[in-house]
Amino acid sequence: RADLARYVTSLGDDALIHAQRLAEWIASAPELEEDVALGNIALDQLGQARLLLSYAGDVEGAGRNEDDLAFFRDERKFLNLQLVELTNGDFAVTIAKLLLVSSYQLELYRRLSSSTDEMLSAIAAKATKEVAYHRDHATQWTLRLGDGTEFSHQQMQTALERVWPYLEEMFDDSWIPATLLESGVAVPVSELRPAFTQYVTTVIRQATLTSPEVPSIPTGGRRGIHTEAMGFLLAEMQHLARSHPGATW
Amino acid sequence: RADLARYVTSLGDDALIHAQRLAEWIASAPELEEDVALGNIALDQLGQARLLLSYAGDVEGAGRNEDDLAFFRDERKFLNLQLVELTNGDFAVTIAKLLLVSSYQLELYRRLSSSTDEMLSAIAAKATKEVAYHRDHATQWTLRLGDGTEFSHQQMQTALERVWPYLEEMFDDSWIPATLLESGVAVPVSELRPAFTQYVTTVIRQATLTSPEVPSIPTGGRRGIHTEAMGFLLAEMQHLARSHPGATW
Amino acid sequence: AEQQRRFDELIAADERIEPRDWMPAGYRKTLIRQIAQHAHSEIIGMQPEANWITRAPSLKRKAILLAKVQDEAGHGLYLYGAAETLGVERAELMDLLHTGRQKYSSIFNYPTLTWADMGAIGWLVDGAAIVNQVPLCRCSYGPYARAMVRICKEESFHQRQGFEILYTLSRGTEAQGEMLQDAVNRWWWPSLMMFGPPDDESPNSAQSMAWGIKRHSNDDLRQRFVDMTVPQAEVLGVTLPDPELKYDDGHWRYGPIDWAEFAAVLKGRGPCNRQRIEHRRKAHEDGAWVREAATAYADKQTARSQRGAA
Amino acid sequence: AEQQRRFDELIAADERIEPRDWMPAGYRKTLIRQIAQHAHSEIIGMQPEANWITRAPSLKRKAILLAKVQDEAGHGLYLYGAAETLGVERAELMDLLHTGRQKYSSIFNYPTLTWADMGAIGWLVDGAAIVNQVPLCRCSYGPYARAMVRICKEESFHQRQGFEILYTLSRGTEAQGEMLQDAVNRWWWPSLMMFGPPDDESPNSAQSMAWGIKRHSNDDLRQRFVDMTVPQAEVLGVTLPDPELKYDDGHWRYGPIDWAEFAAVLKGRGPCNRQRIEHRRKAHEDGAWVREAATAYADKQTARSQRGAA
Repeated sequence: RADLARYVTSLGDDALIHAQRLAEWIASAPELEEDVALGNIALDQLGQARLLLSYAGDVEGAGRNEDDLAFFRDERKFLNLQLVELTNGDFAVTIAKLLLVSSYQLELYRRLSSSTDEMLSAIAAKATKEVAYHRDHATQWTLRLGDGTEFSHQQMQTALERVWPYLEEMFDDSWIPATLLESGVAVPVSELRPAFTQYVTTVIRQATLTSPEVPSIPTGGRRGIHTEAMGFLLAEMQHLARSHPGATW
Repeated sequence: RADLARYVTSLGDDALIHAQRLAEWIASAPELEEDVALGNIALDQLGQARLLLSYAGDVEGAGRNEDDLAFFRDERKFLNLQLVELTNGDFAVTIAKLLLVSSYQLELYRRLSSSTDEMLSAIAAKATKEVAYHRDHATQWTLRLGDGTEFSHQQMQTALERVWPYLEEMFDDSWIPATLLESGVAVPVSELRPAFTQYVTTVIRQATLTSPEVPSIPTGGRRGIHTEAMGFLLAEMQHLARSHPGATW
Repeated sequence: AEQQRRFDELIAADERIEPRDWMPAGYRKTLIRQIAQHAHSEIIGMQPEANWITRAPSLKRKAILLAKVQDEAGHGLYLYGAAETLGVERAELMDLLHTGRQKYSSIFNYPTLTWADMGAIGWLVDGAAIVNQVPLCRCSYGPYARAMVRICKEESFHQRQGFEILYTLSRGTEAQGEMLQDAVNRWWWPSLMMFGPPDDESPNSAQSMAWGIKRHSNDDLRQRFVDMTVPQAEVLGVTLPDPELKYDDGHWRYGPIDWAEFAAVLKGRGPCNRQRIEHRRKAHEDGAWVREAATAYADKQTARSQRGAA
Repeated sequence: AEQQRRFDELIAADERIEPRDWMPAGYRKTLIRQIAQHAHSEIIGMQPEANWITRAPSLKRKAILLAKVQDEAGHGLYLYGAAETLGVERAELMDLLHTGRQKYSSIFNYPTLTWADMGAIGWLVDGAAIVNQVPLCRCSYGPYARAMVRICKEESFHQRQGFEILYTLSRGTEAQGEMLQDAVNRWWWPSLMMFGPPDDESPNSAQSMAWGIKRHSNDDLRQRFVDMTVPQAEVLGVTLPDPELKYDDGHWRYGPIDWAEFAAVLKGRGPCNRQRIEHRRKAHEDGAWVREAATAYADKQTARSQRGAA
């Protein structure tokens, strides 16, 4: 049970922190349509986070709900990929993040749709449709920026280089409890890599960009090791809730 | 007593929030000497804040210490001038803020050195020497930027225009309890204005700049009305302390 | 003259003017200004609420607030769309906003200082907006009227959510109760100002009424809002910051409004005027290269498909 | 040859070489590189700690931390000053740092994740630095030796403050205790790596020893640090993350160090290498116009005073 709770929390944290970053764009996007689109994507991610964290709390059985997990855990207990917590940077960096995260989530949720855990499979089935749209949105923008102006091409290429070091972590199986893999509850993320790589490299090539050849760096989000950006994100996100412990909103 | 506590808290909050903003510069200043100098000024302001808030807590008599006041008050209870909470902007904006704040504090502390409240007068006497250095530092940089390059001149002029709308609030007496003025504990800030204006306009002129003619805007820091930047500053400042209520550090 | 008669007949019959119909230049100009101002208000109005999305105290509230601000972007899009039917480009209108030549609702020049402000904006600001806007659903210009139908539906949803935020606070801790009262104290008067100057100082109203753009006077709408809101304040257990407020002859009579404050904020001297426009302008400027890239890409695609077709 | 003999005599007599003295090119080059790297480490080392100043959990701790980071800027200044006595400009050295051609201590490529890291850095990182640096107070090059005397004094003050942070945590709540243990787990091994590669893989050490720049081997210093630190860990009640740690023949013997990790971080693949350099470079670039203004102003002042004197 603790294993399952931890696994589900990891996926929930990916969605939550990604939503938090995307939400920073609202009222600051390059055009109104994009305020709406990024808002939609943030809402989908937040919705996934709520389902996953609620379920994680149920599985854990210690009476914690989604808000307890989101607002009253400390940084070292958050298990999201470092990629999602990186600061937004410019629009190209945000799109590069979205391309990687949504491509990853799509493969992952697709496979998890046939998880032997019914709740997880139901959440994943719903989420698959959502992230397919996210990936499509990121793809369209990668093409526009990559194959747009000379300047946008350069920005998008730089953006890919910025996020690339955080890629490796996505496909690391070592944090997934063996029991969950054996029972068919969890998915070995290493197996998602070929499909992910094929999709992403095709998009990058079509966008006249090149897949960066930068080395990955030691990450460790799944073990609660984060970047220095994470603490500030959490301070902002949690301050109000923590200022009124036990209050209802 | 409540009046005095409130008065001292206001001055303490000016110093605390100003210190917090200045501290953001450390490791990001234009040159190493300036990391050291801004660090010194931030330390002085923080020192003043600690003395003032500790004293405010004593006067209040509710058992609150400096940390209770700094970390466990909500935004609407902070009584600092809005000027000190404004985001740092570029170096010129920081210098413009420092010029105004230190010129104000110097006149204020000088007068408060002969406050009939002994503790306040002692704190003010110590602080007077410190802020004289701050004002000198701000003056030197105003001259260098104003009478430096064409670009720096423009930046400094723009910076003055950015902070100017927050000037009026400094000299508003209306928040100071009449009893404190009558008993010679507090200083009518309106009386500081001539000396302040003379100093600041002289520096500005000498720096080949012009005193902005922009209208002031409704502020209200002394009534706990802040800018939207304040909430983020407090979230960052208070998050850790609030996450461990009652802990000792 | 024939066209003018046809136009007058449609107005008299309370029918809708459509984009293809002839209309007087003044009617067109008034509508463009009003719709644009309304669109700008939606866009600028995103900022005070977006300010709290990352800090919302529960995930449910975060989702609701995010959806709300996103709806406002959508409203902006409908409204700019409605304005475009009158022959003016969105980019042109945004430029008028960014350069301060067109206004937006002054209410958004006040800062949002606490979470309770999210409730107060929903309850009071959206509440006032709805009272203002419901009659616009019957506005004589078709595209505007239809946009307003959709907007009003969403606004009343937002208003209920705002009330619910406050209601929850009113049943909460002492600190939450204080937060609630404080927010109401700060937002009450600015909300009343949203209906515009008193009737005897509202010069353009008569023509707008004759054209079927405006249906009720500022003071009438203001009174309607107050009458609607006072009983709700009682449910929340908050005091409205008006010592002169009293029930009289079927209406809640309110004290004098500080029109000097209204005028100052309108002239740019509100607490956040500069911040709001700078934020808007920065988003627009930072996004310029992205919009250019999208255009360049679209042009390339068109060229490619033409080559493909040839 | 006469000069070389004089130099060798000074070294042999354990006297100080001063800037005006002749010195071999290799000595000068080695010193410049070492002092610069040391200066860079002070400057880059400000970042992981500055990261927590705005979030320090008490005003006293905030003041202490701010003062500490400021001291590091000061150390950077002394050290660049010492390097300048060897005929190299600070700007030049900083450029070498910004372009990655000179290194800084790898320890600063790890992130500071919790408040306890402020304690762990003080206790372990400053502790290791002191063990490394105390012998440098007797370094053969005078200006470096004198800078180190001053720096070591402040460092040992910082180290005590770091220990005190951890000691307070160790007497605190359960959450504080966890934070403490976690920080020690993360910083222990990187601290041991601060002494550099093992003696049999440290090619430059022999020459540095001969020149009186280095006084003890990497492994000796590392052992000294471990022996000093283990008893302190007991006082804190923390477990050091090394199952092989055991007392033997007057020393605490430690398990194998992951030199592959050390090599990777050194080559730029640590968690924060890129971030640290980009931060530094951005501060430098953002400040360029300020430094230019200061120079322009100083030039004008000089010109004015010359006109005045003429």
